Order: sequence, then structure tokens, then C-alpha cells
Amino acid sequence: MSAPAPNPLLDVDALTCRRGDRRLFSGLSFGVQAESLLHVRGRNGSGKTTLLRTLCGLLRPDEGEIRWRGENIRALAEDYNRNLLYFGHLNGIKADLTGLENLRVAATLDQDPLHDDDMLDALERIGLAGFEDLPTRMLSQGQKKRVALARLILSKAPLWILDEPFTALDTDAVDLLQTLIAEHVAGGGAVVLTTHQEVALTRGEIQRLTLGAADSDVGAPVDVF
Amino acid sequence: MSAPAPNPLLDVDALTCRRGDRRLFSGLSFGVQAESLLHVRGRNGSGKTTLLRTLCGLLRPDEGEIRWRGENIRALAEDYNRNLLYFGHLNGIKADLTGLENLRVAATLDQDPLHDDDMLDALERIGLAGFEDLPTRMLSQGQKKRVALARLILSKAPLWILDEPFTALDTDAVDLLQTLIAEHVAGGGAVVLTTHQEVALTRGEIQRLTLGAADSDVGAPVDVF
Amino acid sequence: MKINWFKYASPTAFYPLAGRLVPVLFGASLVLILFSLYWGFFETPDRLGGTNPQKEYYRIIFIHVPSAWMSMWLYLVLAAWAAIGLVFNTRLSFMMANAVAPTGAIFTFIALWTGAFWGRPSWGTYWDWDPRLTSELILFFLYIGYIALHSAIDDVRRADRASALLAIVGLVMLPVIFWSINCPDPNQCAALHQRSSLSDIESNILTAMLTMTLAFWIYSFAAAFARLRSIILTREGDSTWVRGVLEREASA
Amino acid sequence: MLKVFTCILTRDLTLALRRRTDVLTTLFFFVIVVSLFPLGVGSEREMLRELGPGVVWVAALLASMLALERLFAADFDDGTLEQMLLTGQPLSLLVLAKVIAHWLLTGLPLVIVAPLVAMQYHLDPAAVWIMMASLLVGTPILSLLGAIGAALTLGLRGGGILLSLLILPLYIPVLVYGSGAVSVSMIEIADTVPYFYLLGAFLLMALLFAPLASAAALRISTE
Amino acid sequence: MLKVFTCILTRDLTLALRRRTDVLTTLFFFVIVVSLFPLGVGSEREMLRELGPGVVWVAALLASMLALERLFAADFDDGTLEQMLLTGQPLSLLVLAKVIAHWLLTGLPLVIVAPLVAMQYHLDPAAVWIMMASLLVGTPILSLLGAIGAALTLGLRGGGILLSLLILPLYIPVLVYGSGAVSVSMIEIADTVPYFYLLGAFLLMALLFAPLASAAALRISTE
Ligand code: HEM
Ligand SMILES: Nc1ncnc2c1ncn2[C@@H]1O[C@H](COP(=O)(O)OP(=O)(O)OP(=O)(O)O)[C@@H](O)[C@H]1O
Ligand SMILES: Nc1ncnc2c1ncn2[C@@H]1O[C@H](COP(=O)(O)OP(=O)(O)OP(=O)(O)O)[C@@H](O)[C@H]1O
Ligand SMILES: [Mg+2]
Ligand SMILES: [Mg+2]
Repeated sequence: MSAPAPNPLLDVDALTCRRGDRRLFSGLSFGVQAESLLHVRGRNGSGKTTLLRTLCGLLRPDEGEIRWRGENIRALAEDYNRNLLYFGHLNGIKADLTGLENLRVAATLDQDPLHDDDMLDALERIGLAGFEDLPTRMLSQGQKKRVALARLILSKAPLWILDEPFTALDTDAVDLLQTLIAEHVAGGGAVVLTTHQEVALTRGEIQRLTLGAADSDVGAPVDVF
Repeated sequence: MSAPAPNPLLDVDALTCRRGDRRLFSGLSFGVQAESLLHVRGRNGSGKTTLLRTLCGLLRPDEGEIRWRGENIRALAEDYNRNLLYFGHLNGIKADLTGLENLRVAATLDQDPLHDDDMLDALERIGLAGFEDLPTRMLSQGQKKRVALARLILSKAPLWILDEPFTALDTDAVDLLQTLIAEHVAGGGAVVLTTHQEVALTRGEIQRLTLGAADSDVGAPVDVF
Repeated sequence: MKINWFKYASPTAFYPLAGRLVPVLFGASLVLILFSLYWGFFETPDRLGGTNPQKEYYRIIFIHVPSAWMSMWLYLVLAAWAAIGLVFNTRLSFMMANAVAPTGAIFTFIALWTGAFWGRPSWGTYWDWDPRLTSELILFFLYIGYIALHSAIDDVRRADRASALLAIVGLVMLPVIFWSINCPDPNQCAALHQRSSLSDIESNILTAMLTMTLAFWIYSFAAAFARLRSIILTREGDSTWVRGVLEREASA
Repeated sequence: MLKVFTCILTRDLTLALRRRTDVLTTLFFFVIVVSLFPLGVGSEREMLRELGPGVVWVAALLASMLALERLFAADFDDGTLEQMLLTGQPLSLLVLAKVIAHWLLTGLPLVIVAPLVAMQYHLDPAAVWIMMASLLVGTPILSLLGAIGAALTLGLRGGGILLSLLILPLYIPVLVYGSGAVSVSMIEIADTVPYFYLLGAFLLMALLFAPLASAAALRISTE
Repeated sequence: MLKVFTCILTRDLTLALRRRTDVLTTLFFFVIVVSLFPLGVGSEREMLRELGPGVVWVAALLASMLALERLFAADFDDGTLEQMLLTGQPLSLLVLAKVIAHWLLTGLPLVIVAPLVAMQYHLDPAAVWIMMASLLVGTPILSLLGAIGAALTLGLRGGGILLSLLILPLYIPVLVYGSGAVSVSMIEIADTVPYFYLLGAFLLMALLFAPLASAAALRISTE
């Protein structure tokens, strides 16, 4: 990565995180611009999930600061959250609600004024036509994941943080998700993402950040390239 | 698939399964020989997990019969289990035990007389050297999966049933797992597996079974080719 | 001259200081305990007051009352450190709270235990649901709750913050709980007189009790510092200064 | 803001009603515990009368505490809690909505069923009214205080029983004044007023501070 | 076979000891519930004496039941139960090992701590011995019967409270004879023998049938 551009959306400064008594990375600095994607890579256990959760404000960094449009995200608190869509290892959907109801709750919490038709369209686009009215408990692993991903179609948040969004999806769904990400970036959004496969964009810039802590040499320096 | 060979290890006859009020497949018949791999494919929600759990005897089929070396698996009960290694969506490891302890329990339950050294070797081979003595709770998603997969190195069961074993693994681990599967098949074992990616063998035969129920046309005929 | 108070708020600076203080404090408390036991056994009257039917066993008072006082005081200390930790996010404050909790629980237990053994001869029973006894028991539960919550959480930072919050909630609730037990019937509360017998106690007895209290105080400091040192060592195990300390102690 | 509040409230109510057993089981637990006592202690009329208020209140405490365990746990396990932490809303508002839903589902039914169990203990009609009133004011306090404990023990193994260890001591004032009101009412009704003032004051305090404390605890627990 | 049995037994004990709080919390729960009653019902000495046996037994019931909830749930959630279903071993053997571990961790401590709580209710030393003996024979029955309920409610939301609904009625005979033995002993010690014969017979029956029933229930619940 070259010198940080003047006005990154997300700006990370000298971040240090540990889990248990293991330091995962330290002095990590980077910026994420609009119209760009940051692909966080690294071996299993290198700290990708930890980094992403820290960027969301769910984990407290040991040292360093994270800024959103120049302001510390701790200070912004809920105002930062409004700009954010996080998708983690857990799907964040209620097994007893139907796909449609789940999306409705999510939209209200995000304060997006959406109509049911929008949501039905989203569900159809993600390949769940016919399953809108089933409690998600009755869906397969991949279908559950799709319900959660339908939020990506509906969301207006400029920053997406996605932790291994491609697992458990079949090839059709993977292609669709790739398209969604590319569209979001092309439309001026920013994406931070971990995945063990390759991602491609139609427009915008891809940065790659490899977390260096190989399983055996913890605390090795972090390369950003 | 051509006409079933004379003596398949696992022999499935006119199997029908439904979940909820949705018929996933019906009249499904196939055989799995020694030295072969059955790759079950299909879109999300097509019934792969259901099929695999039925083959293990965890789910009861609605119709049809599953035979192991000619005998119904329900009748064999525990004798069938001894020939089987199942690896599902859940890892089946205790978060409060270390990797080593988990393997020890698994070995005792499988009645494999193993030494700790074997297990340490297995953990090292799967890339967890240095993490043997950590409670698995403290491991990342991919590392937990690796602990569970170390059982594959140790197991002597002739039939492996693996449900999406590649998810959450990094590329090194995926390669290793491919090798393990190829070795098992080459050594005369049989593997039934679901995954959305391709698998390759060094020796032995790959069969592909595609469960046809696309999301929108449930109950469509099943192709075995 | 301006003293940098925050200097000792970091574990690095605190560790050696505590190391020097611990043996001194332990020694001092031991001497004082022995002194007050001697005073209590040999320099005080055989009976509590002239007509009081209590016999020799009233001497339990020299342990009972100071430990009851300490049990309450230490909960305040615990909650104060917890609050400071949550507000200023200083690592050492959480460790302090942590180091104090077991000592407090032990004193509470001692107060209960000695009280029970005193109760047997004087009231004819080990236990009664008297408000004072009940509130001491509940204080014990609060300590145990704090310790249990802390040890149930693996991640130390989460454990620190969660149990600190619990300690503060407990502190807010404590007066309400104590009061509700002391005054179960609000219609007659005004009539309930809180008796303190300190003023009409013989000065000899008072001396022994007060020196014992002082001894327990010093002991609490010593125990807390000693525990603190081991907490610091385990928590900061991977930092360079701890490794240096360990090497020096190994070579010594 | 109100929209978010009602959204969470209706979501939790829908979820519970989809699994009607949840509501019923809290209720049955309460009824069973209350009914077990006469089996354990014998059935002399005078003694049961004296015991009644205490037993009913202890059972209410236990029932409310048991149900609390799942207050945040379900949301935590499926990741919806994480999403709630990341909305642009004050978390304590969402917590309050959840607690109110919880009380409507587990506290209110106890109030309604109280006369039934009071019968087993030969309480007078007047005492039964007082019992219902004291439960009506007291059980929301239990839910509010319990939420703090539930948030603190989130995701811990053996959380249920740890929760009771943390929370039961805090419940004591409610127990003392709740059952006290009923006991006193058997002697003279007029005297119960101060009890209700006290319970009311507790409820106000709990409404003000418990959601804030629970929200803080949730943030800590999900770290 | 014995090897597998001890493997599961030691595994569960290790797991529990790694989280020592689990054991302690059951114990403290028991102690706290017993201590709550006098706060609710008042502290007259004679009344407490009469109540004692019943309260202690009801508290033991509740403590054992609450701890049961996690008996299979933890194994279910992380998939180790699935693996246990697929071993070449009779499932009921594994279940028995788990139940015994569970009793050692939650039942036995209650027996040991019983004298302490009995003190709070002013019971005589003789009655205290009988109470310990009755708990020693009775609590394993609770664990065994409870295992069936725990297996049936596995993976259901609100399982804890549903479990109590299923199991508490089954516990009633144990409660009646357990607390009965203690109450009777306060009048005449000799009379307690038939109570113990009955409890012993229950225990034998439970040992024979409960593991089989639990194993069958587990197979149903995991389908
Ligand atoms: C388990 C039983 C007991 C417990 C938990 C207990 C608890 C306490 C507590 C908390 C205090 C300090 C009160 C204050 O400073 O206001 C105290 C003081 C005291 N206790 Fe006990 N106590 C028990 C039994 C007894 C017995 C049996 C006796 C004697 C018959 C006794 C005699 C005293 C005396 C004389 C004080 C001194 C100060 C004062 O009255 O203010 N205690 N006890
Ligand atoms: N517990 C259940 N109750 C009712 N229906 C279910 C249940 N579990 C799954 N189903 C339904 O069965 C179908 C097949 O599910 P299954 O988990 O076997 O799919 P899968 O092929 O493994 O999909 P994936 O690739 O997403 O893992 C799905 O359409 C789902 O809706
Ligand atoms: N709760 C925890 N307590 C202590 N250590 C933890 C905890 N969770 C994770 N770790 C440690 O932190 C490291 C990084 O974990 P993290 O989940 O961030 O890895 P990851 O890069 O996302 O890996 P994966 O590709 O397997 O998902 C791991 O080495 C793990 O051992
Ligand atoms: Mg990860
Ligand atoms: Mg599947």
C-alpha cells in the first residue's frame, strides 16, 4: 500500500490487539478509501476475525485508534454504527422468524424505511423465492446464510465489513455475492473482507493486507502490500 | 453411474427423505465401493446434509434401505458405527479440553489404541504444533476445524462421511485435507463427501451425485451421473 | 513539588514497590495479632462486665468484631477500585479489586464462623435469622458472586470489567438489602434502634479489639499486595520487564 | 426511536408466541414449586397460611430468575445481539424493550395465576388481592434487576446457576417487602401502604438504572 | 467397555474441574435458596424446625434439576453428542457415565453441605444424620430421572423450564419419602427404616431403567 491518501473513510492508526496472552498484531496502520476494497488475508488463527471485530467497535483494541472520517469510533459510538454493516461468523438471524420478518427487523433497527416489496425482491434476488414464509430454522446452512446476505442488497451503509461471507454458499450464490460487492464498491462504498478465495472488482481499487502471524511465529511483523 | 458393482461397501436402495413437508429426494439408489469417493453436490438446500446424516444412521429415512456390506445399518447399529467416521457442520470437539485431550477422548470412544505421540504427530501434521495445550475455546474458527480434522489422520474407519470439510480452512489446510482424502481412498477406503469445490484423487474412482432439488423446483428428479 | 501519582498506577512501577512492602507488612500484622491476642487473653477481665453471665468464651470478640468490620470495609474498597477501573480504564485498579476480594471473603467467613461458635454457648444455637447475621451472610454471597463471576470468564479483560460492574451494582444494592433486612416491617421502622455497644465497653477490651482491627488492616494490605504481585506476573507474562524480573529472581 | 422500541418488543412477543410452551412453562414451574411445598412440609392449615406469602414469593423469584437466563442468550447464540449492538440506537432502549417483553411473558402470568395458588394455602380473599398487587409491582423489579445478571453471565458455561448466585441476593428486598405486605395484610389491611410505597420506589429506581447497567454489561460480555 | 465408561466419566469430571465454579455454583444455589425462605416466611424457631426438612429437600430438587439442564446440552451444542451416538458403544453406558459424573459433581456436594444448612433450621444432630443419609440415597435418583427429561428436552428453546415441568412431577415420590424420613426422625429414629427401603428400591429401579430410557430419548432428540 502506498502512503495513505488524504481522506480515507476508515483510518486505522497503530493498532495492537491481543487475544488471551498472544499478541496478534501490533502497530498496524492503514486507511480504507471510498471506492475500495480491503481484502484481509492470513492463515487460520492469524487474527482476521479479531481485526474485523475491532474495526466494528465490538472489541476494544489494546493500543491504537480507529477513526471514521477523522473521528474516533469510540467517540462516535452509535453514529458510527449507522454507517456500518457487519456480517460475521454468525448469521444474525432469528431461527423462529421467517426470512421476510428477519429482514423487516433488521431494516427497522437500521432505520431504513423499506417496503415489504423491496425485501421480497431482495430475497428473490438472493435465490430464496418460495422460502420467504418459512421459519429460517427450516432452512439449510447455505440458505440461512443467504437470508443474512439479503441485507447487503437492502443496506445503504457505506462501509461493509464481511467475515468469510463465501463459506457454505454454492457457486451461484458466490457469483451473486461477488457482484453485490463489486456494485457496492463501484457505487462509492468501502468493503473490508476476509476470505480464503480471490475477489474481483469491476471498478475501484483492491488493497490486500496479510496478517503475518503464522501459527508458529506469533507476533511476526505485519505486511501491508 | 453405471450398474452397481457386485460388492459395494455401502449400498443405498430406493431412499426417500423429507424434511418438514418438503420431499428432498426419492427413490435414490447408489453404491459406494472401496477405493472410491462419492461427491454429493447440489445447490444450497438441496438435501446434501440430510442425505449424509441419513447415511450415518442419525436420521431415519422415510423409505428405502441403507446396507453396509449387505446388512441393514439399523440392524448393525453399533457394529456399523465402528466402521464409520462422520464429520458434520459441528466440529464435535469440547471447547474446554485441549486439542490433545479431545483426540484422546475420540480415540477411546473409537476404541483405537493410540499413543499420545501419534496424536501429537497428527496435530503437528494438521498445522497445530504449539497449540496442543490450549483449550480449543481459545482457537480461531479454522483452528478448531483443524483439531476435528486431526481425527482423519488417526482414524482406521473404512468409511468417511464428510459434510463440507473445506469451509473455514485456509489454502494450506485445504491442500492437506485433499491429500488425506486421496490417501484414504488409495488405501482402500471409501469417502462420501459434500463440498462446493472440486476434489481430486491420486488413485481410485470419483462418482458424482447431484441432488436436483433446485431451490425453486423442489422434488425434481435426481440425477446420478 | 509535584508528585506523579500515576507513576505507581502502572504495574511496572508498582511491582517492585509491592515486593519490598509485602514482608514488612506481613511481619507487622503478625506482631500486632500476637500482641492483641496476648492482651485479649491476659490483660482483660474474665467476665464481660460485672453481672454478665458470659464466661471465657466472650474472648471470641477479639477476632469476631474486627473481622466483621473488615468484611464490610473491604467490600467498599473492592467496589471503589472497581469503579476507578471502569472509569479510568487502569489495569492496576482491576487487579487491586481482584486482590482484595478473597481477603474480604475470608474475613466475612471468619466473622460468620466465630459468630456461630459464639452463638452456640451464648444463644444455644449456631445460627439465627437475626438481621445482623443475615446481612453478614448476604455480604458473603456478594463476595462469592464476585469471585465466581470473575473466575467463570476466561478472558481476563472481560472478567475484570464484568465483575467490576457487578461489584458496583452490589454496592448500590447493599444499603437497600441491609436496610430491608433490618427493617422488614416499614410500619415499625422508626422504633427500631440501631444499638452500638462500643461506648460502654471496657477500655481494656476496646484496646485489644482496636489493635486487632489494625492488625487485620495491615494483614489485608499485605495479602492484597502479595496477591497483586502474582496477578501481575501471570497477566503481564509476555512483556519484557516481567521476563527480566523472572530471570533476575531465577538467578538470585 | 419509539419505532425501534416497539419493533424489538413485538419481535420478542412474536418469537415467544410462536413457541407458546415457553410462556406456559414459566407458569407451570411456578405452580409446581408452590404445590411441592405442602408435600415437603405437611399440610397443617395454620402453618400453610403462615407460609403462603413467603412460599409464593420465593417461587416467583425462582421462576422469574429461571426464565431470565434465556433473556439475552438466544440473541447471543444466533448473532442477533451482535447486530443489535451495532445499530445506531441507544442500547439501553433495546434492552428495556426486551425486558418489558420478558415481563409481559413471564411476570404478568404469575400475577394472574396467583389467586389459584393462594387457594392452596388457605389465604383470605383480601390477602389474595394484596398478593396480586405486590406481585404486579414486584415482578418487574425482578425482571429489571435480573437483566443485569443475565447480561453479565452471557455465554458462560453453567450460566444459569451462576446467574442465580449473582441475582438472588439482590432480590432480597423485593422478597422481604413483597411477602411482608401479604403477611401484614392478614392482620390489618391498612398497614400495607408503606410496603407499596417502598416497592414503587424500588421499581422507579430499577427502571432508571437497570437498563443502563445491563447495556454496559452486554457490551462487556460481547467483547 | 469399562475403558470407555471411565473415559467419559473422567472427561466430564475434568471438564467440570476446569471450571471449578460450576460445582461451587450448584452448591451456593442450594445454600442461597435455603437461606431465602426464612426471609420470606419469618424466623420463628419452632416453625423453621418443622419446615427444615421440606425446604432442604425442595432446594435439593431445584438445584439438581437446574444443573441437569446442561447435562447433555453442552455436548449437543458442540457436536460431541453426535459423535457419541456414532461410537461403537452402547449409548446407555455412555449416558450412565455422564449421569454418575453429574451426580458426583452436583449431588454429592449437597449431601456434604447439608449439615450446614440444617443448622440454620435448628435441626437436631440425629435429624441431620438422617437428612444426609436420605440425600445420599435420594439425589442419585434425581440425577437419573432428570437425565431422561434432559434428553427429551434437548435443543428445545426454553428447555430448562420445560424440563422442570416434565421432571418435577417424577421427583415427587423422592421428595415425599426423603423429607418424610427426616421429619419422622425428629419424632422417633427407628421409624425411618421403611423410608430408606423405599428410597433404595427407587434407586435400583432408576439405575436399571433410566439410562436405557435416556439413551432412547437422546436418539429421538437428535434426529
Ligand atoms: C454467625 C453469627 C454471627 C454473625 C454473622 C455476626 C456478625 C456481626 C457483625 C457483622 C458485627 C459488626 C456489627 C457492627 O459493627 O455494627 C458484629 C458485632 C458484634 N457481635 Fe456478632 N455475629 C454473630 C454472632 C455473635 C454472637 C453469638 C455474639 C455474642 C453473643 C456476637 C456479639 C457481637 C458483639 C458483642 C459485637 C460488637 C459490637 C457491636 O455490638 O456493635 N456476635 N457481629
Ligand atoms: N430441521 C428441519 N426441519 C424442516 N426442514 C428442514 C430442516 N432442516 C433442513 N430442512 C430443509 O431441508 C432441505 C435440505 O436441507 P439440507 O441441510 O439437507 O441442505 P444442504 O443440501 O445440506 O444445503 P447446504 O448446502 O445449504 O448445506 C432444505 O430445503 C431445508 O429447508
Ligand atoms: N476467545 C479467545 N480467547 C483467547 N484467544 C483467542 C480467542 N479467540 C481467538 N483467540 C486466538 O486469537 C487468534 C486469532 O483468532 P481469529 O479468530 O482472529 O483468527 P482468524 O484469522 O479469524 O482465523 P480463521 O481463519 O481460523 O477464522 C487465534 O490464534 C486464537 O488462538
Ligand atoms: Mg475468523
Ligand atoms: Mg448442508
